Amino acid sequence: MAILVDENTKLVVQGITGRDGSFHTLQIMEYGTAVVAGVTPGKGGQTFQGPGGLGVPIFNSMDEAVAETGANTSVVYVPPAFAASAVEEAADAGISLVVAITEGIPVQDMARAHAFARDRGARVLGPNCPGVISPGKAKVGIISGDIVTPGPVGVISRSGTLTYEAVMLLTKAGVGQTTCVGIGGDPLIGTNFVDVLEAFAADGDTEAIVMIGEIGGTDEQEAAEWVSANLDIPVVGFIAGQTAPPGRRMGHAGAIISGSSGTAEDKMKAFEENGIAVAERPADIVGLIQAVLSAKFA
Amino acid sequence: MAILVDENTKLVVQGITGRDGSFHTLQIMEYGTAVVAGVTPGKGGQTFQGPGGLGVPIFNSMDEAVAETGANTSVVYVPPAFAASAVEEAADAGISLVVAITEGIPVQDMARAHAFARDRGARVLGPNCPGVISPGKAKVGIISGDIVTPGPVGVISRSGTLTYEAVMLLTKAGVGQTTCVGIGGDPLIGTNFVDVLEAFAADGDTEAIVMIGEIGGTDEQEAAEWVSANLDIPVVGFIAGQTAPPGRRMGHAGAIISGSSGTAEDKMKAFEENGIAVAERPADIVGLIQAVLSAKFA
Amino acid sequence: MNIHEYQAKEILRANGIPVPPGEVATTPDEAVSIAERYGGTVVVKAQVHSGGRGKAGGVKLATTAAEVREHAEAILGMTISDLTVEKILITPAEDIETEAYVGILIDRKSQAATFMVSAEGGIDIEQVAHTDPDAIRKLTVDPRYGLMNHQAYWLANSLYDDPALVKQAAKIIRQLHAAFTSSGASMIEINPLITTTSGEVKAIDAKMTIDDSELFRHPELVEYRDLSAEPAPETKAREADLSYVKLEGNVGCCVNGAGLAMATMDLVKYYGGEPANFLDIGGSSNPEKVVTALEIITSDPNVKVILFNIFGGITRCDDVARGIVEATKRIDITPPIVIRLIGTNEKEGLDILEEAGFTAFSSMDEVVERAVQMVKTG
Amino acid sequence: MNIHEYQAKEILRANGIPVPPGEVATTPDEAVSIAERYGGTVVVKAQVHSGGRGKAGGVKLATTAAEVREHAEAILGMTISDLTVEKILITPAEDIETEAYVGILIDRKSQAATFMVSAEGGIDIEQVAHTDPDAIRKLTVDPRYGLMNHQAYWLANSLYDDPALVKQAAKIIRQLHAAFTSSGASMIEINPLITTTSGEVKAIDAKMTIDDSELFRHPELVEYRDLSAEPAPETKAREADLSYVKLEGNVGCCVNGAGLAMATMDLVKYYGGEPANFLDIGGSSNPEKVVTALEIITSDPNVKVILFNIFGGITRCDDVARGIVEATKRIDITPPIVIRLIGTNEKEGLDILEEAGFTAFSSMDEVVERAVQMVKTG
Repeated sequence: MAILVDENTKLVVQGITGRDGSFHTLQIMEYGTAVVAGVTPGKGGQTFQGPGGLGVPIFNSMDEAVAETGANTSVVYVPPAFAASAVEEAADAGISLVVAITEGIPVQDMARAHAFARDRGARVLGPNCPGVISPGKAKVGIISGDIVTPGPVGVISRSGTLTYEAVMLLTKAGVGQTTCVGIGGDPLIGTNFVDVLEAFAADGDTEAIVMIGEIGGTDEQEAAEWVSANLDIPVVGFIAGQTAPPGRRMGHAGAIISGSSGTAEDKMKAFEENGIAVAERPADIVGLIQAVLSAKFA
Repeated sequence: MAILVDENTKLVVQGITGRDGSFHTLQIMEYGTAVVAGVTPGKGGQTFQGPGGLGVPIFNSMDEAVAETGANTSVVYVPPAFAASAVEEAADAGISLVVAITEGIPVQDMARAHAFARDRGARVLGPNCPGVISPGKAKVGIISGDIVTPGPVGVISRSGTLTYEAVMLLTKAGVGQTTCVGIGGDPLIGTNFVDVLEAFAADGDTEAIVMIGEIGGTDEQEAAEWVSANLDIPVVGFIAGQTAPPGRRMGHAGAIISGSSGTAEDKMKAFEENGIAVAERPADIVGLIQAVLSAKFA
Repeated sequence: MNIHEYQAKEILRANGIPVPPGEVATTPDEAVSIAERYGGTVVVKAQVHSGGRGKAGGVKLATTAAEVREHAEAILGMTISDLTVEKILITPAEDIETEAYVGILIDRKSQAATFMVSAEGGIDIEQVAHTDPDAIRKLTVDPRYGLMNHQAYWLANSLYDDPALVKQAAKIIRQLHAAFTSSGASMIEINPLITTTSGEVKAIDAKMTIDDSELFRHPELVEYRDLSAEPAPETKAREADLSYVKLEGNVGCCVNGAGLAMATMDLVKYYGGEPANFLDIGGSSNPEKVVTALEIITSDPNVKVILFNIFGGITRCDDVARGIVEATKRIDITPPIVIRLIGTNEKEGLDILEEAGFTAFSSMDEVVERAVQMVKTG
Repeated sequence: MNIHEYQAKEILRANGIPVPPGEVATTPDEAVSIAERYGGTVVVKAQVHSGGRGKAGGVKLATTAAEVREHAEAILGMTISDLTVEKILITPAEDIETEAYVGILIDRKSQAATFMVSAEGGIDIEQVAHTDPDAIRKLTVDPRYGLMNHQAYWLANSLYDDPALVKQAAKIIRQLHAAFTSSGASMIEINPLITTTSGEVKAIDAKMTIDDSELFRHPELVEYRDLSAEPAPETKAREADLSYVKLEGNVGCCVNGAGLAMATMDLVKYYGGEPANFLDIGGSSNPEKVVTALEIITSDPNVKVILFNIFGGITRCDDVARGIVEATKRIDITPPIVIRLIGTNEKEGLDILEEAGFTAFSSMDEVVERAVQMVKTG
């Protein structure tokens, strides 16, 4: 099994004719994911040329795209000024998972979009996230299909390239993944660690979890407590930003130590106190995961 | 039994120190209803002098009033400019029934207040309504306690004085009431005919219902269809405004025939088609009710 | 409160909606000089609170000064739905390619502002809603979110295929929503919303109703009230906080409460009479209000009898009785007065009336039947 | 983007919040002339993006021109939290009766703007939140409803007992919310909000952060950016759309992705080195961006080695390789460069590097260990 995306994913790409949208649509289609529609206002009726001569119909609105194709998932490659509106449009059209890749969406825009998506019962992943991939099943977003392989480990991360690093190391070591989820580097994200942990807990096939956090906020601390109270699956954690100074934004809008809150030290402590093995370096993740997996099957 | 208000009603009067608020609080208390608190911003700490030396504590906010007294119902005698906000405050404080007497609240204010009350799970009666009285049990609003008497008939009306007329005639004829509900003359009201009919249907003691409508909107038509599909209790109806010209507002903001929609003729037709006996004059209500009651017990 | 087309257009313009220029004239001379300033073909439009101005001959194209004068003379002073035209709007004629309909109003059922748009313009929306509902796209604006961007596009997509037009229309729809909320409207209709041959989207006619309950927030809109479009007694009633609507009958009605007032009119008809008016003196009426009410009723020469139907609740019977007595002292009332007076402070009220020589009924049917009888017997 | 107190006050004033007057001086002469214009006692306040200005001696009362000059001379040029004071605000001293705290910021957990208010003003709110949470009243503003009137009163009720003060505070709280939303802020703090002996509520200090992602909507706020308060390399990075934060070490880091960039810094430390900076070249970096990144890194004289850690995803390895080669041609780079380059278009990238005489690692640990070693061995 897998979480969030799988063989049943029917994807609409919002902003399919843009530079990023068109590039990644090709990659997503090459990975074998069903891209059933694209949306770009004003370009309805055109066709997006996918790999191998596959054409994807383009619609003016999500409403039409969903009505015509029965899509259940969307991915947003829309510029920041319009991206929150695209998330709202997807939720309003009945999409159940909206993956928002766009970075730099105004926070107040996203506050409303998150509220609206909750009201509509839609899950938002991101924004400012690399998306999600269930190896061998479906890829929605920008995580490369080349570095993943099917297997028993679930991966959750606030970061893009750091996820690649961890996943590549796992794959090289022969440890495959059920699903790799990038939850995003923004302060207001639609799906947090606990949400994804819950999904992994309900997934029959995930036998261990890698959780990659970073400075800023207290999402990791809450996740650690949730793990300790609710989860039977072993978790290995890593926190980026141990050397980050307070009060400075480290790339991600959400990666900032405010006052004394949100330090890597705090988060690592919370992991340890709640039974989550902490990797000192990304490279240590592999050994720790192998240890918990073999302990499980010992 | 009774609906909406009864012996368990613990009432807060919003705007208790105003002219209308203080006058009607006395009447409500004289009827024996438990007024546990009053709210007037800036007058917190004072005491309202009720009849017989009974003092009612005044609070600055609904939040405090509910926390201190466990009130479950409020009645709003606040001027139009602030009344929608008072409804929102009551709903936010956990009040389950907010009776809004005020006339002339801006419609767009009420649209938001109704949405907020729905989100908070509070029922709003009104605005621009005379309130509700369960004879012998509780009175919340401005319906006179002198003209009602306990008995088996439920009364629902969009109008104030016309309700008095009908209820007085019933009482004079020896036909008592479970509860009399004025739903209000505004275009956007929180509780409509169907809502009250549902409550009467669930009330064990209501054996017949009087439904008094007027021109404007199609609430009566929908109620008629609902009665026909769902209600076992006999209903007698009356519609005011058969001689009203189209396009003119007849006192109530909601009493206006727009184009060809909302005429008395339409509503009376809907009543007849759905098995609701239509009274030609207010005075005919009594005979029709007596007929359905005696048929029931024949 | 209904406002005129030219006023509604001022509000739309202030909210950024493209509306062609226009100026109001009250004389043919003014009309000609405005038209000459614009040059080219102009439209001369009657400014009255009524639909169907076109069919009534109140909207005319004019290409020459002589035509402008001719139409202005014909339209100024003409009667449309009982209203006399006192103002005309002169506006340059547009090069119309298509006509659409865009409206927003407070919808009772969804308890929120609701858009109705249709690619078929110049229509009677209510008519189309009945005969061809699929030609209308409807959207309720959730008051929690306001009008969302994608919703404006969803509406605009139903009007046009050309993306450039859709974009303009979506913007106009957002601006219309802003105009609606910021001016406390209960209805705004752009009909038609046109596209020009050069690809612009514009509002060339507009109707607008302001929620009376919002006027306290908008002193600038109160100025828009056209007293010449309102009969003098209604102005007087409004200023005294009474609800009054003139009708065609001869039984003058004075009632407390809107529902009871309507039921009283209906009962007049039931007993074979014709009500002369709707009049609700409201809840907490004082004697002075009753005096004003009687002044208004007696200003109608058709009134043959004056019928009071008072069921005291908040209204106190003694206040009403005092008002009646006071009015008979102050003004010369020719028609006979019949009174029904029960409820709060009933005894005190009856005493006051008795002392002034009036008697009162306690039943609504009795008093109404008596009033009708008095008209019939003269 | 942090803005200065005097700028935040301009925004608050524009939203109707009572804020005492004030003018900015950059020289003692200016300060004296402003103070003389106000007359009476004034406050001289350092304008730097830092808390704790009072404790650092950056806020002084002055009653005479000589005192104003003395304080202005002392404060201008002083260093507070590594920032040099280049501007001072001169503002009339207020007659303070009480001090309260009112702040609003985007809260991650509730995913919405959240107010925090406290009757204890002049405080460090974070500190109080830890030690005495009951002294703070918190309210999350539901983005669906905005700040409701009763909520503003609920907050204000916790600040004052006097109804007249509560009313003023509730209004200020509503205005603060309007300022927050209309300027795209992520944080505004009024600390303290004072009451004067004459019963007025006023904001006498303010801190404000604008959401960088909102700046495209607010060109007028972009003008508020104080380039003198930002190190030149950070300005350059921002303009090139790079994220750069200078640190104290000597291993210059150039990484794609914020998480990987932080992890790289951490790994430098793990292997016994000290990172010289955080630098994220972002997703779709082109060669030109890499050149700028190298210019920025080499402008730091502490840097002894330059470490590239690139995991190509959206970023293409060949683009980065081209940028490195281009930079070595255009600028004089003294520190040695060590490179890790894997992922999208890895082969093409490695070929370009090889041709230019570079070799690359494929493991992050290897490249970091090597970089640290190079620093140590000099």
